[in-house]
Amino acid sequence: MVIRKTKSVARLGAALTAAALAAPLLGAVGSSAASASRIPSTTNYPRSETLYTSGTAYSQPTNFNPNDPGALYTGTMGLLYEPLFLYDPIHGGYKPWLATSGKWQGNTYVMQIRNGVSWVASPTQNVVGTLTGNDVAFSIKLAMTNPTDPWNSNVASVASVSASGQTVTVTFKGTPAYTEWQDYLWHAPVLPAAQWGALSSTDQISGANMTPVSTGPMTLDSTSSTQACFQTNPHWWGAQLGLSFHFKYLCDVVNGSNNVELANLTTGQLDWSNNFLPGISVLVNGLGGNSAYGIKTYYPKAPYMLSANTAWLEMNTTKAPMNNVNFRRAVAAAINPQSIVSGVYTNIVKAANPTGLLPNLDKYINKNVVKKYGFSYNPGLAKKYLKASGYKGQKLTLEVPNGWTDWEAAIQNISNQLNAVGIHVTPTYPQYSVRESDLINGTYDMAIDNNAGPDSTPWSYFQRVYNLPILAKQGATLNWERYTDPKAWALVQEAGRTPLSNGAKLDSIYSQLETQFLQALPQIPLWYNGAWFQAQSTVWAGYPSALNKNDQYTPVMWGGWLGNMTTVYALAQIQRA
Amino acid sequence: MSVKIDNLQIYYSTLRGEVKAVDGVSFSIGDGEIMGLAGESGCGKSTLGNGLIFLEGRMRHAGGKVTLDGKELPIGNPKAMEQHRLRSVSIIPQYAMSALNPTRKIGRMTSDLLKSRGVDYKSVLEEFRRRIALVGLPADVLDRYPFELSGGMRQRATMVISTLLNPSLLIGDEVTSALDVSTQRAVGEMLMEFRDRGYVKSTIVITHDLSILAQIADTILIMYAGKLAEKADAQTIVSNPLHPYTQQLLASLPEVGLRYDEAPLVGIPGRPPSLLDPPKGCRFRDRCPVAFEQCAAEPPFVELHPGHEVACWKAIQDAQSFDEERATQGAAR
Amino acid sequence: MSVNTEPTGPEAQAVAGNAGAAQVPVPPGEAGVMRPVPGGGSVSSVMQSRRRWEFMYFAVRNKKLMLGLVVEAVFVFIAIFGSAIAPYASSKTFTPPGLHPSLNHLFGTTYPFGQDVFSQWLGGVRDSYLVGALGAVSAGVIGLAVGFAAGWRGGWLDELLQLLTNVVVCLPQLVLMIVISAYQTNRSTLFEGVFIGVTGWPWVARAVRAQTFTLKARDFVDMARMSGRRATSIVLKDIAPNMASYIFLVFVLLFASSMLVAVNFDFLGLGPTGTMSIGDMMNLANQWSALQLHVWWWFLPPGAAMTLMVVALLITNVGLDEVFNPKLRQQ
Amino acid sequence: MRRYFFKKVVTYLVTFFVATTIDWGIPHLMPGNPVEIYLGRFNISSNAQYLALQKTISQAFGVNVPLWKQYLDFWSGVLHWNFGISFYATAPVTHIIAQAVPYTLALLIPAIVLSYVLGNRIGAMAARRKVLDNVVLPIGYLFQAAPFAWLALALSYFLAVRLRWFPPSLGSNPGIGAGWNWAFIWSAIRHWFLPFLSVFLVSFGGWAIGMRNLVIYELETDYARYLRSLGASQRLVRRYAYRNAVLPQLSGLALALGVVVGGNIVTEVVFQYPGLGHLIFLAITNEDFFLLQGIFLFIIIGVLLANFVIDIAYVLIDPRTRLSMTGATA
Repeated sequence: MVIRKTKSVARLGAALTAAALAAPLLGAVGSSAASASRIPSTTNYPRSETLYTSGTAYSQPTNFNPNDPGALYTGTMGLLYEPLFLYDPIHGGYKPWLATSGKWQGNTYVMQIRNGVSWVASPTQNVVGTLTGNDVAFSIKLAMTNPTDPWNSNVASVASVSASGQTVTVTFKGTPAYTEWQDYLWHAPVLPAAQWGALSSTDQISGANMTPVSTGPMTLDSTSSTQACFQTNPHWWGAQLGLSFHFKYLCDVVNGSNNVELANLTTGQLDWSNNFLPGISVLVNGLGGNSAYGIKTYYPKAPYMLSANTAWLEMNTTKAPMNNVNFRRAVAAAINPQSIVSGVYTNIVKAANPTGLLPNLDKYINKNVVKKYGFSYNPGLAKKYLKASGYKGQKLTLEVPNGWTDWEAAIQNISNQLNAVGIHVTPTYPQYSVRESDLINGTYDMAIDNNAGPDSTPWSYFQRVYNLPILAKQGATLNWERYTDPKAWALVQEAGRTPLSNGAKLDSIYSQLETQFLQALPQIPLWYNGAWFQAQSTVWAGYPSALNKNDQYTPVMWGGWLGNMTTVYALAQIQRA
Repeated sequence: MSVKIDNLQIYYSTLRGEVKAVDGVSFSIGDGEIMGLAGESGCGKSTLGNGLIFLEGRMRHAGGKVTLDGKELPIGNPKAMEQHRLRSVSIIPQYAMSALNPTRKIGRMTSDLLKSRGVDYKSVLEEFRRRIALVGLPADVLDRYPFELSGGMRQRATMVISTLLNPSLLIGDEVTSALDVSTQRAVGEMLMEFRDRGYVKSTIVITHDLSILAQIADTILIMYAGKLAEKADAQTIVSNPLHPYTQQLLASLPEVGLRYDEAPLVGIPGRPPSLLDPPKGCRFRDRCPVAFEQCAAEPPFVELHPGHEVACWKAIQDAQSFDEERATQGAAR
Repeated sequence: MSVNTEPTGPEAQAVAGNAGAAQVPVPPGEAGVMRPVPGGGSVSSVMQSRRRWEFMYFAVRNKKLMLGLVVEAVFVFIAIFGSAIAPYASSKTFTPPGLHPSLNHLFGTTYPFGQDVFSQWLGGVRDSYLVGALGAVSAGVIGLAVGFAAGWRGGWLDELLQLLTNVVVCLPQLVLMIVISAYQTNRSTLFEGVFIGVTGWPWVARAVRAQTFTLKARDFVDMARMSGRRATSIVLKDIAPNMASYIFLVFVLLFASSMLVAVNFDFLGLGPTGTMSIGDMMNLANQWSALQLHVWWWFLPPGAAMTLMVVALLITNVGLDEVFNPKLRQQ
Repeated sequence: MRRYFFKKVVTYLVTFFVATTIDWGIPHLMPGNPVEIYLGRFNISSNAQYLALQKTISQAFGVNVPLWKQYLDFWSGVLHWNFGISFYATAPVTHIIAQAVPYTLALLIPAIVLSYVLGNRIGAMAARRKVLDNVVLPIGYLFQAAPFAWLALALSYFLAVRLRWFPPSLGSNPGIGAGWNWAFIWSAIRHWFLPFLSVFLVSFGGWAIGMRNLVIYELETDYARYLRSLGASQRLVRRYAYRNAVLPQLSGLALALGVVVGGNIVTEVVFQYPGLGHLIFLAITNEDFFLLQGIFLFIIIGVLLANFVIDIAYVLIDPRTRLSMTGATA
């Protein structure tokens, strides 16, 4: 995670479809060069009015299309475009955003769209229209009709959409896919029907959209090869919720390496960093007698960070000895995640719950099941399981991508622990693409992976674990451990078609899945990677913090967070120091 | 006597100590005389020759006097020596073929050199051209780079440049060593021509090659281990050498025209003594087939016959017995 | 007498000039070394033994050579016995991490891993020497072979080899390294060293070619040739010995440059996998913000060791140069 | 002369051809194909989608045609200055390179020129002044021997992190947009200085030592001895020595270019200086082989051109080379 690459960013977003990827490649030459000229590239922003952020973008701003999660630049979702609802992972529940309410009425879902929301053009900040139900209906229809739309699969069960004034009615065919629809509500952007309708179907999905027309709290002001800067939108509707931004500009800077980000943060050139910065726990507490760095984190003490995704030990369950459940149990009992948490991450991450479900899904975790079937570090037990597995001393490899130094350190640690109980494991460090191909093609023994990002239900987590069928090439980031359990997969599908309001049924399904998971251990959850956040308090104050109830918002600008969780609330809390 | 050398000592400093390369040498050269200086490698002949014009960093003038045209030559004082170089003493170096700056045209280099000596190039240009023609070089040589000429041509150019200001003493260091027989002769003849035309007064030709000396030199001086061994006119040295070293030197030449090499002489067993700490007495003693007790003392360099000087007890003895014989005969008569 | 047997121009000149080539410290002024040794033409055994003695004589009295060798000897000792004197396993961790240098941890510990820097450093020195030796040997062998062949044969072979040399000069080593490293998931130190050698020989070839040209033109080689000896025998028995001192200097410099190239590779994460080299240490320190966290003991000692090792080699080289080449001996 | 020139041009063209062909091989020689590598970085939620994507992207990369056609397409791209699209930055490779080139040139040109000129001057001075020599020699060796990465780290740590005289990284302040205004220029200069110094010092050490040794050798050559024997002034002898010593330094410059470029990569990585070197690093870590291919092609062309210019300049400066062109006269 030191050089974390684009992967983790892209992963956090929703699924990507074919054209969304292909089009920027085919059309990038023309679109980015031509339209970029309308956004100025040289502007100096007064420090006292500008919030500098970093940690999301790994390459220069060339795209502000909210339908293109793989290529869009930070801020496209959240600062410019907005979804219908937000998800609050800290307190649970959804917050009305562009929709003020939404209700299931049998097979239909009826939404009220917020009044007084303007479509504002960048960079002029001219109001060019008003948000109506039409815009929402247009957006949903686009996802339904264009197979390359990233939310196409989320709306697969929608039959029709109609809008009347600010009311939008969505009708489903048969049993609605409740969970996937819910994901649509807080993930997908609402697009301006007037402007978006005029675009070609390719540009609707992957045009560079360098002069966005949007509803969000800011407008795009300038781009350069190192940053994109936004200006506060005076026409934003946030006042309806008592929200407004106290900075005039926000510049999101393309990521440098950790040491650069750390230097920029400590010297006050950067206010808000979502980078993985090793040693942050030292700086927070002061270093070498210098406690005046003024660096804030979400928690003032370990683990400092909220949890963002689960790091797994992935095993190829089609190969011996990994196909033996006792062997997998032996591995699980032989590893002490705590030694990685403290030895590699200096306690800025947390050891994972045995189910691997993130803390925000705590209410779905059946504590009794965990107590009964959960595993913990116990080398003695590991040896017993190993004996029972009939392990014949096969030599195995454990892969992480070359250059991911924290993971490299982690698997050295893990290998030592596994070898200590008699499992012969050698750490290897292939190039990222080689490891990726190993996982997709099932040509690996063991690997560390973290493709289970945050969600509002455990559904996508279990989908990743149990998805069937297994192909020769598991191209999607699903079931890389190649574990076949049709019963569990049926349960996952059933959960997806259960209304979220039917808590009892969902609890029961997820308890069953958790039981299955802990008994068979298709994956071994190890630790939760953090929602890395560290802020500099010399220019701005009021950052997200667990300490104050008013500041308990998601402190992350990553894709899937900024525009979809409560990060905009957090930004509205920021004031001059 | 245009050149007079008096008990000259030139030492070489090395990490092991001082090498007495030229250890008390006295001789003189007359006007218009070409003197050959021969001896084995390391005998000090090159040090002597070079020392007369340019003492390099490691060489030290340890004693003795050099007089040129009646004035003492300050060979131990580089600064004072500077003005004498080229004007009164000059040298055709051993490396004459590579003595010219490869990246400067010959005319330009000469001009640079003369300018730095305070001589107006233009004023000697005509003479320069004439001499270039004299040594058989084409006129456009001045506009050529050294590498555009053959080795022999470069050497001739160097000879002209070195003698351009008509020095009183010219030192030719191994000028013929790298040449084939016919070119050797040509170079030798050129040296004589230079002398005849008065470009130089006295010439010292340092060489391995006794045969070329026999052709061009008026006198020949043989050195051994930093000391003079024998000096006589060329004919005498070749036909009637007195010093056993000279005799062996001549004997080791398989035929006329072949020179002996840098390697120790095949015909003479043993090696020359170290000049770091030279032995007392005759330095050739260890290798000398006729050495006897007296050789433990240093032999004087004495004139045994008119114009024939030798440093050898045996030769002295022979000469004495010859004289005695003659005296006896005379008495008997 | 032809004067054109010596190659002129950039190829011939490059030999010496390259001294300036930052970081590939090509023979500082082997112009002199290149020059035929006086008397080298007909070496009798007597002379040879005398020269050998003389060499030793000047060698032990050359301060630069001795200083260079002493420093080098210290590091060689570290390289050989490093793992024996290493106080800890280089992967062993200590808490809390980031300890300052002390008697327990001479160079402190890393942050956040808490590994003993001194122990890693010892291993890094060893790996560097290994890479240096492998690189020097492979580059030396290829460069000598190509240079000899081109210089000796001349003609079309020379043209072809020169072209090859030119291509290798212009191809960034990095390009090849990246391509290969994608294939070689597990790269060894052996691989790295040989790779550096295989891509780093061109200047050696150029220099040797020029040198062979000049030697070829000299009498003793002509004589050997006239006596009907085979080319390889002449090259090996007559030319090579005459270049021995030069070849030796080339090896010293190749050694130094190979180590430096390896640091670059390792620093960019292209080095051997599963080892902890000097470059790896600096790479990790940089990536883990050792600068901002003031963990200076993590990145200063490895680079300092490398600098010292290379300086010592360069000084050794100059010292040897002075010993081999009487003109340069200090007065 | 014409023959020589022709030969040189042919040599360089062949070199360019071979180097470019190897460069073409970068994405194609990589294990797996670029499409899979590309797809690997995104989160794809169904396997059907993956297969569909594979098809589309293959088309986008032009890898769905036979290899020989890909090769020809590549050459046509090279000739049209079109190196394809960087999938890491989702922008044309030439576009990305164009942004980075000014930074790299701003580092390399002053560093190379200044280190060469000053190194040669000071090295030549050291060759004849014992006191200066005693200072220049050890310092020169230290700089020459220091790994680029280490010197950069050390300078960054002491001058930027500790003393805070200079910013430790980046090409300019994050908040200042690039443009012709004083705020940017001043910020760019402050960011430029440390990386420049690193590259400069290492190169400087090399040149100074090289020049010192060469001048010492030149002063020991036959022509220098001859001049001294004939009483030429020290000035003349030194002038000749310097002039002749500079010649091999010049051809050394050609050989050094590749090394400096390599060192520059490391330096830019340490300082996160937004030039080509840093871009190479990003391309490596992101496995963006098309970008890598473009940058290397750019570097290959640059190094070849520089070598060619030096070769030609050398011919003009060193008369000896002209001889080998016209053939022997003697």
